Amino acid sequence: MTDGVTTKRYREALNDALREEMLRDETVMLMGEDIGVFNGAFKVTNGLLKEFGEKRVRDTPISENTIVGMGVGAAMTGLRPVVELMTINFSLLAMDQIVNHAAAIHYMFGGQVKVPLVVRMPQGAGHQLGPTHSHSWEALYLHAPGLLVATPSTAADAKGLLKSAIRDDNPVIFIEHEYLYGQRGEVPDDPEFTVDFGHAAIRREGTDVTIVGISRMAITAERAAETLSTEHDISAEVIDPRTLRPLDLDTILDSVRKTNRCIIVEEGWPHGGVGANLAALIQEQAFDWLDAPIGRVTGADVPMPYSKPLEQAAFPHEPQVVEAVRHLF
Amino acid sequence: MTDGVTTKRYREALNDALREEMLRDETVMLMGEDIGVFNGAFKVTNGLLKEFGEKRVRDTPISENTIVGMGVGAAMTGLRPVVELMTINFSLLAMDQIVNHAAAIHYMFGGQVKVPLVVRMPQGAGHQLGPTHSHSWEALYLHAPGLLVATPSTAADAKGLLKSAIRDDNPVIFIEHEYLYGQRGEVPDDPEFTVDFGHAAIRREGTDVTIVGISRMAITAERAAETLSTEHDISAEVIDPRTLRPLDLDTILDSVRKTNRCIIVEEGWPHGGVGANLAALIQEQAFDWLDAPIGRVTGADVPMPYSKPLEQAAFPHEPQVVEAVRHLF
Amino acid sequence: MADQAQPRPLPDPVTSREWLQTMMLIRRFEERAGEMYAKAKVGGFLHLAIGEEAAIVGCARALRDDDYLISTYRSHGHALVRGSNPDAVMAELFGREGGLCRGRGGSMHMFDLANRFMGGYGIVGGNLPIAAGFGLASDYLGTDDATLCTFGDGAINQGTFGETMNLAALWKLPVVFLVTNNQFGMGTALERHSANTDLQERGQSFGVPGMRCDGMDVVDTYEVCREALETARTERQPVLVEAITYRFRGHSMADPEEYRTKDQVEEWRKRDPIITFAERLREADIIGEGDAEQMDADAVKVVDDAVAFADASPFPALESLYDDIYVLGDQLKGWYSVDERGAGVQKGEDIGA
Amino acid sequence: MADQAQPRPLPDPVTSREWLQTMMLIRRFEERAGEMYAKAKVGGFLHLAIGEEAAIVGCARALRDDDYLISTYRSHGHALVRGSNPDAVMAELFGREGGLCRGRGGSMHMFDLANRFMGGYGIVGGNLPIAAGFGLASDYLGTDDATLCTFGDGAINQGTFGETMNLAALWKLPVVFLVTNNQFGMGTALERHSANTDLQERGQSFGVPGMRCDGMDVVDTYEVCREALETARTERQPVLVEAITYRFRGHSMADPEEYRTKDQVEEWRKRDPIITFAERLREADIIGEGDAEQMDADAVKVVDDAVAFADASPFPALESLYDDIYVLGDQLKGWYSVDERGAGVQKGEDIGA
Ligand SMILES: Cc1ncc(C[n+]2csc(CCOP(=O)(O)OP(=O)(O)O)c2C)c(N)n1
Ligand SMILES: Cc1ncc(C[n+]2csc(CCOP(=O)(O)OP(=O)(O)O)c2C)c(N)n1
Ligand SMILES: [Mg+2]
Ligand SMILES: [Mg+2]
Repeated sequence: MTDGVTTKRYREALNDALREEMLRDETVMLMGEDIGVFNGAFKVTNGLLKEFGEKRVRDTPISENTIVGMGVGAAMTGLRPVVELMTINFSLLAMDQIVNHAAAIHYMFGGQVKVPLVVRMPQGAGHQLGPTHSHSWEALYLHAPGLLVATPSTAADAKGLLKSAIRDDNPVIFIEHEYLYGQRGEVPDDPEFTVDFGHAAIRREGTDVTIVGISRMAITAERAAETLSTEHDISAEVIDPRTLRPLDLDTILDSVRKTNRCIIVEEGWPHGGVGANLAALIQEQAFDWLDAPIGRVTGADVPMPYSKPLEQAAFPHEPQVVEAVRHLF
Repeated sequence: MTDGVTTKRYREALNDALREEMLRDETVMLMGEDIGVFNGAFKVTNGLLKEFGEKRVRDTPISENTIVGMGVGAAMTGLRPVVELMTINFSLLAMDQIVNHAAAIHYMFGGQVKVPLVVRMPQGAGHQLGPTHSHSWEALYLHAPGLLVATPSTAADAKGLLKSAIRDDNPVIFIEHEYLYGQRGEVPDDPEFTVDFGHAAIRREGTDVTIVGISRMAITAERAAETLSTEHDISAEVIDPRTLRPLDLDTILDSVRKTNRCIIVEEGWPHGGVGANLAALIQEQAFDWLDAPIGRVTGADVPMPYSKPLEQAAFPHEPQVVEAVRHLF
Repeated sequence: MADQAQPRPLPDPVTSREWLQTMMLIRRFEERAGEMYAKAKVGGFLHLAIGEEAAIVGCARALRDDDYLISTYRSHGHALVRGSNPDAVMAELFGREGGLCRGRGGSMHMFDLANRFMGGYGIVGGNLPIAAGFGLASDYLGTDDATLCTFGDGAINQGTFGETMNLAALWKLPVVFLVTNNQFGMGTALERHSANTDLQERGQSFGVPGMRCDGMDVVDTYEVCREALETARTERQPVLVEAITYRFRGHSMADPEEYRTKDQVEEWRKRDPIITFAERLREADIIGEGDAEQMDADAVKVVDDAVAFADASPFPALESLYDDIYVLGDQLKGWYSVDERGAGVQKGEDIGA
Repeated sequence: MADQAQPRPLPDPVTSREWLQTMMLIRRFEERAGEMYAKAKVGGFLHLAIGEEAAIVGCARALRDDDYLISTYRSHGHALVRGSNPDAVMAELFGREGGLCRGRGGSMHMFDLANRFMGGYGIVGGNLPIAAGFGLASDYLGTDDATLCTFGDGAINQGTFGETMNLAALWKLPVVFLVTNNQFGMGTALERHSANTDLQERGQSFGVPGMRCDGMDVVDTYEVCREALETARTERQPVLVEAITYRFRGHSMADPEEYRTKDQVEEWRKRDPIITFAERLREADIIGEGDAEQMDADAVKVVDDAVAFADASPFPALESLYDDIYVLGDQLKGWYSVDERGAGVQKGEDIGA
């Protein structure tokens, strides 16, 4: 047990988590397109094939539905598969195995069998990948009971949550972010460091408004809070839920009951998004504490365009968060 | 032009809509599993193969993703395909073609080509079909820009909206309901009768509370309103949005600004559901008019169990709606 | 497939009788399930495999106890042949707490881990990747367990078929895929859903060799599956087996069967797998006068008991609605389901009379 | 595939030159696109088909003008060979309003309806069902247009492949499926992703006959595709063609190419489809001294102009963000997108500097 920390990139932290869990438990194995010889489309699995060999790190054909389904089957019969889908957009091909199978099996078979499967995949816009490669889908996975959903925004959470996900006995949808892969953060050295699901992180304390940021938008929210503090004398509390199932609503409610105002920031589409869900829950549970409508800053309600200025306009940045907060006062 | 009405079942109204549009436009054609020789799993396409022949009414293999994708391609090159998926649960297999293709194509190709495709499918619980056959997914399709989404709850709307959907140049997700298929309602005889998208129906006027009911729950809401009126002296206004994209939010907002209270009733899951979306929008737009938190009555947050009492407990009935409304006062 | 004129030799008398007995049990069980459906004791969809008993018993008896069997929504027989308690299977149909899946799954979603019956699945084609996953786990863990995955002729057109064939062949998984060709996917006849109706050929493009068996003949089905399982187990090579059979009943309970003629059904009924097998056993003196009748009476008795058990089993308590959605451990906190902590009205449980 | 020793006869000189010219244009265009990517004029993923020009030009030239061509995210060449304006293709890469898709699609999503280039698609395997849909429409409308659908060796493992093969064969659709076997799906070599590496055989189980062509030889590709299209068009029978080729560059721009050896790349580069075809034309006296150089210079000029055009084309106006999500008609009211009427802050458009 050591209490040091090391600065790592988010992708390295994920890589460490995978390596450590593979060392810890022989039944942990990886499957995915180009995770082995190619070392991963986003290099998260870099070096793991070399270290663990073809049995435990498996390049797959391009067959999303089947590789997830194989993960389901293998998880039912003794393995702890971690399946990488190259981006969350392609997970739409695997929706049937994820929702109709992975999420339902424990329940529909009366609790007889578990599905300790992790499906990892990145989401997010900003790299001009256009309408088939840039969307954010956490709201979809949040919707379906039976799944756990993680959306880490820091290197430490990426590592700690992935380790928890792998050890967990439920199917976990683990949503990474393409922009975050290169970001650095301090990660505890302790190989037993994990982050529990269902514990929101308060990234910054504040008194005037609560800003909830999902996935990458937790970072954007923090930056906006800084600007609000220095330029507008508004003290914002920033919360990153870290997992959407289970959801640590209590931490959010406590904050809103203190600040009486709330803005939710997400990259995905507004209609039926995570923000809509949180807004509905917060106003249900903390109606009398609200001094203003709960605001949302979301991705634009469009298929993501390729062209850079359009794309930049189509997902939230600090100025919109600042603007949305100021609008509440 | 005639102004008579005839009482028909919802499924017959749909059948009429298909027949009339096929007569009206030669490019309208149907594809789906067992829609022809078998006359449809729920008999919506009854008799159409006989009437129109194999060219226009096509039984397909069980290949959801590809039959939707063929619909996309055919729609891009001159046809108006109406694809039936046997239930909405199986549409998860076709999510990629629906979202990454049908919804995106007009936008991502700069408006060069249209996708006048209708994907019809029923949803809903109540027939003990268990966790792979009973879910409601309107919240998912509502989420994705590029799709139109209809959720008719009466025979007349079923017919009028389906005719509009077939004539529309956008991909339409047309969500029917298994329970409603057998329900009767008055349907205008006029073959030019259509129902526009984006026009909510006020099913019952009231002054004390607004109840928004989605799909089958519009009917449940109406029944609850009756009970509220006779037994609890509460005057409820009942709104059926009829289409979720485009959404006639104005009618809902007008009502809430009058009643100052709102309950949304849906059959689907609560997290990230339609109700969450409407609650978020309503409190954003009508915060100062609200005297109580917007309430939601939703399906239970579980994979749908088979056993009858459990299943009945897992989706909303009138008593819960009545209870939820009374809770607001 | 054995030459029609030269039937495969029968197994030993004990085995032969057990096969017949099991086919009879499945038949009687399903007939009764149909009756219970008519009485509204059973709800939802009820897909009977009446006519397909030889395909079910033949393939399952080719398995070792540790092998995995995975099937579709038409799987009462698969559960029974694996050794699931008929009481629990019937109670599952009744939606009772004593059911195989505590009433959560119903007819389409049977499951019995203890007997390595790895489930019935309601999504056509959905079980193929899962079966490959079992094969992967067996391989990874170094056991020599094999997996047998049954699915229908209609399911062969799902994308998962091609994906799974390729992966199973590429990774040399010990899985036998058994396509139960009962001539129809719902109301769509084989030649109306498949361009190539020679289904055992359908894996060849992917590197999966095919075999065919007479699914109306329990011995032939057994022998072909045994050989296929042997190949899968020892040569680490998936095999696709086509069992030619027929379902005597409608697809599910409400089926006007307009897609086929009465004559066709009658033709196939002449090859009833139970009657023909009983005849063979009689000819071979493995059963004597009155034996078949006794065996049938035994089957009926088991089914009677199952119905009695099911009827006596309570419905799941409403408080159990949220059981088993998640495996709850120590470390996980927070709201798993909105309903756990929402305003009472969100829960939906406390419905009125 | 023609015998290696006996190359197919060349087409007439005008045609031969046009093929060479077009291959050169595609090559120069893509090289320049790569340079523009390095200069950050082009963003996103940029998949070059350098090395695959013969497969592109050969198949496209076998099409009639009214036939449909549909491709993948690796489709600059497919747009160009169909007659798309290089200016507009380059402007699309630059994300400009003057782009083929007004900058909405980018490199992976080209589309040119006027030239019946029916698009590049970013989802591996996603274009196969759509191609079948074109075939269905052609058939339904009684035209004799055919469709040619290109996809990669990696895409052949998607579920849509099997589903589409079966449907195309069953419904006798006039579609040629061309699998561009460039030996890799990203970094995964053919034999590591496919159990059966004989890709032209992959449709046989579904009733789709296969043919193979030398995708490094524009004439062979043309002849085989012509024959396949003839079959599709007149016999109403889909055909699967495998074009054996190689991409000389990485999968996308950032690719360390650790999955293959430099030697292998060098071996294949010796068969460069442009150099070898130019040589044949020289040997056949179809081009003379300096002709190839002139053609190349012409190609470079077109590309220069395209870059100039693209650079001069404005970025799409921010106000156009919501254009073309929906086809707006009279009858449709209400909120199509939340953002149209939400509080200003929801829109996300007005970002700061
Ligand atoms: C993905 C999916 N699509 C459609 C259905 C509806 N459905 C249930 S059974 C069936 C026919 C399947 O036929 P086959 O595979 O031959 O099996 P059989 O019923 O003959 O045993 C269909 C279309 C489904 N359950 N799942
Ligand atoms: C459904 C889906 N899965 C994964 C990807 C990521 N991806 C893009 S290209 C590619 C390799 C495709 O290989 P191949 O089909 O051989 O085409 P090539 O790139 O060689 O032209 C992959 C895995 C994707 N775009 N879509
Ligand atoms: Mg069948
Ligand atoms: Mg390739």
